[in-house]
Amino acid sequence: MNAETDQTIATVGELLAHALELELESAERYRELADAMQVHNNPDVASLFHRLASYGDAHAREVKQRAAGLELPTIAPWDFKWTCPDAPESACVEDTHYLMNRCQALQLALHNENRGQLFYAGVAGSAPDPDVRFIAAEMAAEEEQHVAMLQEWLARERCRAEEPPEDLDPPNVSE
Amino acid sequence: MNSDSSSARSLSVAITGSGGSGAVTAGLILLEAAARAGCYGLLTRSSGPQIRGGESAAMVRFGVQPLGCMGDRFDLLVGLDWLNVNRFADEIPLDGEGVILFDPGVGAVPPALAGSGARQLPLPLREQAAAIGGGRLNMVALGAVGAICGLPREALAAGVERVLADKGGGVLEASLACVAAGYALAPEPLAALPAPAGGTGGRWNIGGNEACGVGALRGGVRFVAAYPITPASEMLEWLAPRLEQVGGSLLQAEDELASVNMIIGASFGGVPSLTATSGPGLSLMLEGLGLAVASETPAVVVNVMRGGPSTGIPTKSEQSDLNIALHGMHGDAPHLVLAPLSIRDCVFTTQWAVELAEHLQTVALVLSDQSLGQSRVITEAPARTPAPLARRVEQEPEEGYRRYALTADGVSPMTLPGVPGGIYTADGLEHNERGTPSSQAADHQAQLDKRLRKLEGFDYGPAWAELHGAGALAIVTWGSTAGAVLEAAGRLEAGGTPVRVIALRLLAPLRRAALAEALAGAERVWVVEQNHGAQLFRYLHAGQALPAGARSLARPGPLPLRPGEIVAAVTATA
Amino acid sequence: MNSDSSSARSLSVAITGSGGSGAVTAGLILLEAAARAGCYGLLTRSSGPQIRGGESAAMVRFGVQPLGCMGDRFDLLVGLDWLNVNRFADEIPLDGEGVILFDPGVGAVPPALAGSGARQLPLPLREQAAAIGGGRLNMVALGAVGAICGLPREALAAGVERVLADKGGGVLEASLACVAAGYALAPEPLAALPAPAGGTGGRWNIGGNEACGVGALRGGVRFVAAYPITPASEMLEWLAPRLEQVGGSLLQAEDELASVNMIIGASFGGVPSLTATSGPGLSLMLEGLGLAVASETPAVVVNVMRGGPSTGIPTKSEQSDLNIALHGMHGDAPHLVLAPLSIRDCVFTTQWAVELAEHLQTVALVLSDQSLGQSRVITEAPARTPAPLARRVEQEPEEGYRRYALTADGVSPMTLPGVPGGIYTADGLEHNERGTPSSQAADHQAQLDKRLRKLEGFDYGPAWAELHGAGALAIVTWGSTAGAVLEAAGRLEAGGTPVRVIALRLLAPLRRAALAEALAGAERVWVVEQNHGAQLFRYLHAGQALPAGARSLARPGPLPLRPGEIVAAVTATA
Amino acid sequence: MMTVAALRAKDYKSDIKPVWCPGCGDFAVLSALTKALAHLGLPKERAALISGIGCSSRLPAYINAYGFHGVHGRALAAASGLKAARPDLTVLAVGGDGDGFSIGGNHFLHACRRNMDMTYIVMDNEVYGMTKGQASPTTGPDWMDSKMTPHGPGVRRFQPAAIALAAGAGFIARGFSGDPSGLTRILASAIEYPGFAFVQVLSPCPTFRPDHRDWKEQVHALAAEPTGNAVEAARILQADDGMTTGILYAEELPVWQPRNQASASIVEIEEEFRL
Amino acid sequence: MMTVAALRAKDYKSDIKPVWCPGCGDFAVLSALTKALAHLGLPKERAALISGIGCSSRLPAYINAYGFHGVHGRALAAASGLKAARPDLTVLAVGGDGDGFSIGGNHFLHACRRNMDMTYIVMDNEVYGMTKGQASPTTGPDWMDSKMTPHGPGVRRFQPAAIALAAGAGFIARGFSGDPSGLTRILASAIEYPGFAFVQVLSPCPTFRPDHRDWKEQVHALAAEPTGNAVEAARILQADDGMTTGILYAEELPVWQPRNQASASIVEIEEEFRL
Ligand SMILES: Cc1ncc(C[n+]2csc(CCOP(=O)(O)OP(=O)(O)O)c2C)c(N)n1
Ligand SMILES: Cc1ncc(C[n+]2csc(CCOP(=O)(O)OP(=O)(O)O)c2C)c(N)n1
Ligand code: SF4
Ligand code: SF4
Ligand SMILES: [Mg+2]
Ligand SMILES: [Mg+2]
Repeated sequence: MNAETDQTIATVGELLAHALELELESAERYRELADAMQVHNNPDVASLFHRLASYGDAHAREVKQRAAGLELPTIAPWDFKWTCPDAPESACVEDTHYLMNRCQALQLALHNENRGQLFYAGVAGSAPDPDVRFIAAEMAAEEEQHVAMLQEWLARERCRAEEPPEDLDPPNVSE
Repeated sequence: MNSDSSSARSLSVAITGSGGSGAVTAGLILLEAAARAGCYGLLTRSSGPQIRGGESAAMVRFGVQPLGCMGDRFDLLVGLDWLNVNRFADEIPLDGEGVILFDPGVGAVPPALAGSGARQLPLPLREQAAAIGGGRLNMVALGAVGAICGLPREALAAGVERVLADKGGGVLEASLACVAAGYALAPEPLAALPAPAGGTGGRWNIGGNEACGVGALRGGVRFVAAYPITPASEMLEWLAPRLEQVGGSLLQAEDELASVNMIIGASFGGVPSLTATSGPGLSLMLEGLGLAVASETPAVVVNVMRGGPSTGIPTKSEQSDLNIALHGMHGDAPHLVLAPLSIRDCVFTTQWAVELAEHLQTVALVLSDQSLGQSRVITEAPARTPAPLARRVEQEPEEGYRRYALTADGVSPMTLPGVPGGIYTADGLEHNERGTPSSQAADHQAQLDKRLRKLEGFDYGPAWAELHGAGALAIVTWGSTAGAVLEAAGRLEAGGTPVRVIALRLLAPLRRAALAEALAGAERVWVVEQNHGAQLFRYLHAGQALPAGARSLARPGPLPLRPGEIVAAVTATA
Repeated sequence: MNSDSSSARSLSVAITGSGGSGAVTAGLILLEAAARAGCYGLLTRSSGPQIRGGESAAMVRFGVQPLGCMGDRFDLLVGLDWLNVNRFADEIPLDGEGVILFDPGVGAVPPALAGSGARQLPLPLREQAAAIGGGRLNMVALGAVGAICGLPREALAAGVERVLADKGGGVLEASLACVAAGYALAPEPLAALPAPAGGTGGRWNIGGNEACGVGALRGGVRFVAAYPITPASEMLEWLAPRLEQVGGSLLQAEDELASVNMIIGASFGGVPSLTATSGPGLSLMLEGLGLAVASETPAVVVNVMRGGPSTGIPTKSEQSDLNIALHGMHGDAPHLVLAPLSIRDCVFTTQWAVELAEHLQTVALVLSDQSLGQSRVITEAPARTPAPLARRVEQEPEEGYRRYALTADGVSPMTLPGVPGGIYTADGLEHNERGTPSSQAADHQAQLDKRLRKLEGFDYGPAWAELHGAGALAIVTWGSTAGAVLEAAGRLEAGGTPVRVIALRLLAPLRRAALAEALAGAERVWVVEQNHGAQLFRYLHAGQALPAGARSLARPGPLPLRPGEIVAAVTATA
Repeated sequence: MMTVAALRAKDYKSDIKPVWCPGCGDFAVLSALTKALAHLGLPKERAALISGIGCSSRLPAYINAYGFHGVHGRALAAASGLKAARPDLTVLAVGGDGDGFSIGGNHFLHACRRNMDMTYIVMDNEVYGMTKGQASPTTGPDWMDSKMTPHGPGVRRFQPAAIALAAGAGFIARGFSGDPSGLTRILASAIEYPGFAFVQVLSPCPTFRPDHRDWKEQVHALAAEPTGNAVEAARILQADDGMTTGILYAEELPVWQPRNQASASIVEIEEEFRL
Repeated sequence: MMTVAALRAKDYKSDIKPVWCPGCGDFAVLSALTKALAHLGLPKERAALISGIGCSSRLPAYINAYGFHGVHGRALAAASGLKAARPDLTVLAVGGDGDGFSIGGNHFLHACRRNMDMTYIVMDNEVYGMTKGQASPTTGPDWMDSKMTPHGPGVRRFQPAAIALAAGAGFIARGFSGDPSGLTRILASAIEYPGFAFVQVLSPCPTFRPDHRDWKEQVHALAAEPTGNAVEAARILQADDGMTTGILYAEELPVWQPRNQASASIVEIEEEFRL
């Protein structure tokens, strides 16, 4: 997947709209994953995703503060300018499994944050407007911190490959 | 912890855990191990609403006598984890005599369970599992359970080998090691069953849905058309490859309207045919079944009942489809309704249903349910019944052959496509003896009489019910509930109250005279069933087959009727 | 020829003829003419298996009192021709008192009719018809019948004008001329009814299917989805344009699975909805109806019964769908079953069914039948009933609104799409009070209890049955058969035997206490119905609502139960 | 070569007299079908005709072959079951446009996909004859002669041929009861076709659709040879006016028939349960 | 122009947690649908979601709008009744491939013909998820992972788009749960389309069809602009590989909605019976 912008982001408003969407979307998606893990009795991973969701919330608040006074453009969900299928920071659902462990969850988050970082870095490198480039660079740096933080967490996690991947029990049937 | 107080000495173990914990697998192994140790046994399971990875519970009961139901209480609860375990609190009654086995690392026993007063037995299961490459907590727990219940080590190993035979990747080896570690971990056996008499000789380990499949094959079914539905799908999945092996086939239809009409078409062609479904599917089949009744085309439906009405509670058992089975077709459409009385009896009852449907050229509905279909039992191999009743086929029809001839016994000889001189058109319109549509009163009356006569006049022999005992207290029941009723009767008798049990296998046509005879002299009559509307009780009254003072114990699912509940009900008013 | 011996003084005339002879048209005019002459009346019809152009018979009975059934015998048979007339021999009982009117040119009276000993009255009908441009034999015969029955000339003319109003091309004029010619042709009136008291004031000439349509509109139905089927189609054909006139609509669906789910969808949207069908269609609707019960979505089905099982005898009446109506859904699915007791009562019963279904948020099945639906009656205009029971709709739901709240009367307040704050998802899965799927025993029990409670606990008032008389002999009946039973009762009473009649309009939930009260003191109880399986008799026993010695008179269609047959049955064993 | 056929059409007619209205198109279908059967020389007891409910569905009783007059809309299901269980028989499903395309639409779709070796003949009169003239799926949107749809059904016609193709049928033809020879030829080809052969027969109902007298002028034979290219057929059928007669598409496709080869005894199968 | 959207997707999410397996494609459909609804700014109480039975059919309860979780295969029927009676509502029918194309196939055909103003979303995972992984109509003939069809279904796949076109649908689109933005756009267009809008969503079931991880590589967007020419569309869809995403066909067609204009009172109507 490629996190480059496929079109240029022209204005600060546009950039902030993207940033806001990105953070809200990411929070929402992590929360959804947390719920799914809760429902599937994986409380460890659920709480991790909850935590990630709350970071998204916090970042969204920051972006809103930054945007105070600015009018952000309304952008249709499909008009956001990233070429990866969805907002860069939102997790890829199909990579999740109810038996996933914290390591796998962190790897998934890391992947997303990386994509987020690449997105901002891309804008910082290519936007025609210097203000846009400046803010994007700032955000890219911020994302880099997140990446670093996740890497640190991951290191702390004693990731073991031998965690049983298979559910020997048959699936449930209903309805 | 002590063994069950009932006449059937047994132990009841529940293993619970959330997705991936392997509770069900452990339960399956425990059942097999107990069987290999010479016990009879029963396994039921329960799970959350999630498709995959939800919480589940395997409930295993084993003992020295055949078991027809779960007990009133559990001797041992094994918590592989405590996530969402509350869901099962109702299903796993614990008391002060019980034991809760768990790894303290998964957290304290939740209050709902701890409140039972059961003794807590924390063991370092996780640690042991971690010490083994690919080790799993459930297998360590299983080993401990085996030791606690006094099962031989080898039986456990054999159980693991059988259940995990197909798993590759060292799963088998790791599991065996875990079981051994768990076995070593446990304290002295807390309970042990007396050494069972006799070997495990011809016994089977079989689920109810499979047992219906076996009955179908034995009865001669060679064509099945069906649409998947819980909890009947396993029957179809079992049958599909096996039908092929015996020269038949299974067709997955687009819906139940198709499946029922497909089996009618196949049966018209002379091939004994069956479909399996559950309530919503049965609803859709009624028009087709009415056609089978009117056109006198044999057809068998195994309806594996689940909680109703509508989509209801698809994963849980209930006996609430009796009404629709008896009365769900429009017009006067007499037909057969049967219900297996145990998992083992699924074989006989399904086979008998097929043979009766074939012989009487009618519809037979078999009312199994989720508690039979999705449970497993260790049982004596079902006896093979001799001399099947066959379809009365006219191979060389005489000139002027009449498909719907009025015969004394009501069965009109049938020809099959391919037979020269036997050409006729089967019809769901009322018809005369030749099959030509008719709206004349005389034809209608004659064919209605005939279709009733062939069912009412047939000699069904003693299989219409299982009869037990001879007390002044009589309990009438049907289908899967028979197991709990029989166990309740055993307890009552052990307590000095003789009881007679009449467990109905043939529900329609109602064998009124035989029932009257079986009830003769009974002073108190109870009718026990698992539904809200007292459907059997009302049906028996409809047939004026119950004394005025008869009482009803009817309770809906999803919880199974338990022997103790039945004992309490029938003695409360003694 | 003499008029009926029953208390309701009446004349019965049958007009038969093959395709194109105009027997039914003549019958319709005769009915209208009799009505204009101040009589009450009833018309039924019968026909051969051909789609068009087959033999048919119009049977008209008229008299000075309201008529609820055909009589035991016919006073007059008019044979427009004799082709295939034997088909109707069973349906048109003749005796030595009867008269057969015919044109000798169509041939001699066939032995099956002549054998009755009825007086033969040949008249030159054909000759007269031929003399008039566009003249038809049936109209000449009609004129003669009018004269023979003592109907005023003007009444006949008015009848012709009304029934043939839409016909162009001189048909009306030619018909009037023929009727006049026939009138002149006839001998002195052979019979005449006493001048009826009172005018024709508010009376209606209406068919049962239309009457159900009127009831539906009065009850508030504004959406109908349906699939054509005999004998219910006329109701739909009547409703389609009229629904539109009152701001509603009718949707012709692709099948009955669609139609029932469509009305459920519409009803979920808050619009009272109905479908009409007959046995085969009802079979297909059961799954949907179970959904309506479980999701507590009001839905009304008028099932116009015909001969069963399967396709059966589509054009003839039978009361054999009681079983399926009561018990056809899987699971425990309590709902309402009602049956109109006459054509006129189709209006009230259908309206009541709609109101009850709406109010109790459940399914109401209305069991009409072919003998009501496809017959016409002259009757007092059905009274308009005040203050309809409405649906309990929550317009301003409180925070935390619970769609399936457990209420004392069992009716949970409902919101409709569009209402802010009332959002919920209706579900056929068992659910908790909010509507969230649940497989917990407590939720299942609570919702099952609630769905039963709302039906059982409701005060249905006196309309549950029509009660008549107070004898020691009690006859319980239901639906269309009530007419014959009431006439039988009249005769018995005239003969000195007091009879009480209990004609059940509300079949489910069974008003057991009210029935017990109505039966109190009865020494002999008969249950009369038109089916093979004694379905009502068994149902009443199921509810322990009949004394032990109760007797059953149950006979299948296609022939209607006649008063004399009922009198004979209940007195034979007196 | 020149021999007199052993079996004549009338050998395939039963002694039951049709209840159809004189003039009904279904008479021609009956006649064409018996001719096709005679032409193919099929032993009559080896053919089975399965139908639903409707005027047209009465046909099996009029043919001297095994018949099943089932319930409305389920002819194809019953026929599929019969064919699965008795592959040795020649199975024909027959019925009307209401039976096949309204209530039976789902089985039509799935029978096309499943491609079992049978023939399906729909006598399409664009109306429900049996129930006295309501609109069927093939009725035009503006037909206002039914009181159930007083403004006309208002809905696009059901296109049997195009749907059959999209659903996967391999033999799609349209005949006209007013062209009995053409129809006989189509029916014979359909019965011979190895797979699911669908034949829509324009078979007018003079009683409820007297307007269909026009059909005689409207039908026109397919100009080209039938195509075996599904993409090309899709184009043709989507553009078709519904009155083109002939074999519209024919292509051999894999036939589905269950593999029922005995390989084990029940006792052997039961071994799996033994401890 | 420049304001923060009033309603966000999450306002359309209910507080009930899905029972779906983590990784299920249906999560993406839920999310895309809530985004589309938010984008269109539909008041949530004016939308109604109707479904049948299946994993995918659980969706209505997860959306903060009125919902009806009905019986298997009948979502379109219930939705049609609702729309006929309540034209003021935005009606969406949702469900799975089994629900819509197997048991519900007939309603699919007739809903396409009827062209009422509603949206039908089928989450196609080529399997019966809810009942543990049997073949559905869209399952490939050689898929052998279900014990009910041990040799694979052996039957040509059901082609939802081609059938919808032949049946008369005016808006036909295919989305992919792995392309949430594209899907959101399609769903918004579908809801806005005046008439019956059919959206097939490739929505993988990782539990029973882990092989569908490949879909990411296989889907490809429609190269051209969507056509409004049905004949052209027939050609395209018949040749299509089933993995083309986008709006495949869109054309405005007459919408069917009953004419319910009050013009008489019941008392007036009853006059016809008076002598
Ligand atoms: C379940 C069911 N619904 C409705 C009917 C009533 N019905 C009988 S035939 C028919 C339609 C017949 O139309 P078609 O199939 O076109 O046959 P045709 O009479 O036109 O030949 C209908 C609706 C029925 N018999 N069964
Ligand atoms: C009448 C009826 N038949 C069968 C079923 C069982 N059933 C429930 S869901 C389902 C299939 C679901 O498949 P699909 O619609 O593709 O949904 P998915 O679970 O894959 O999302 C079946 C067969 C039922 N509930 N009702
Ligand atoms: S009504 Fe029409 S279809 Fe039926 S038999 Fe008569 S002409 Fe034929
Ligand atoms: S079984 Fe498949 S379709 Fe169902 S929730 Fe799980 S992943 Fe989704
Ligand atoms: Mg037709
Ligand atoms: Mg699916």
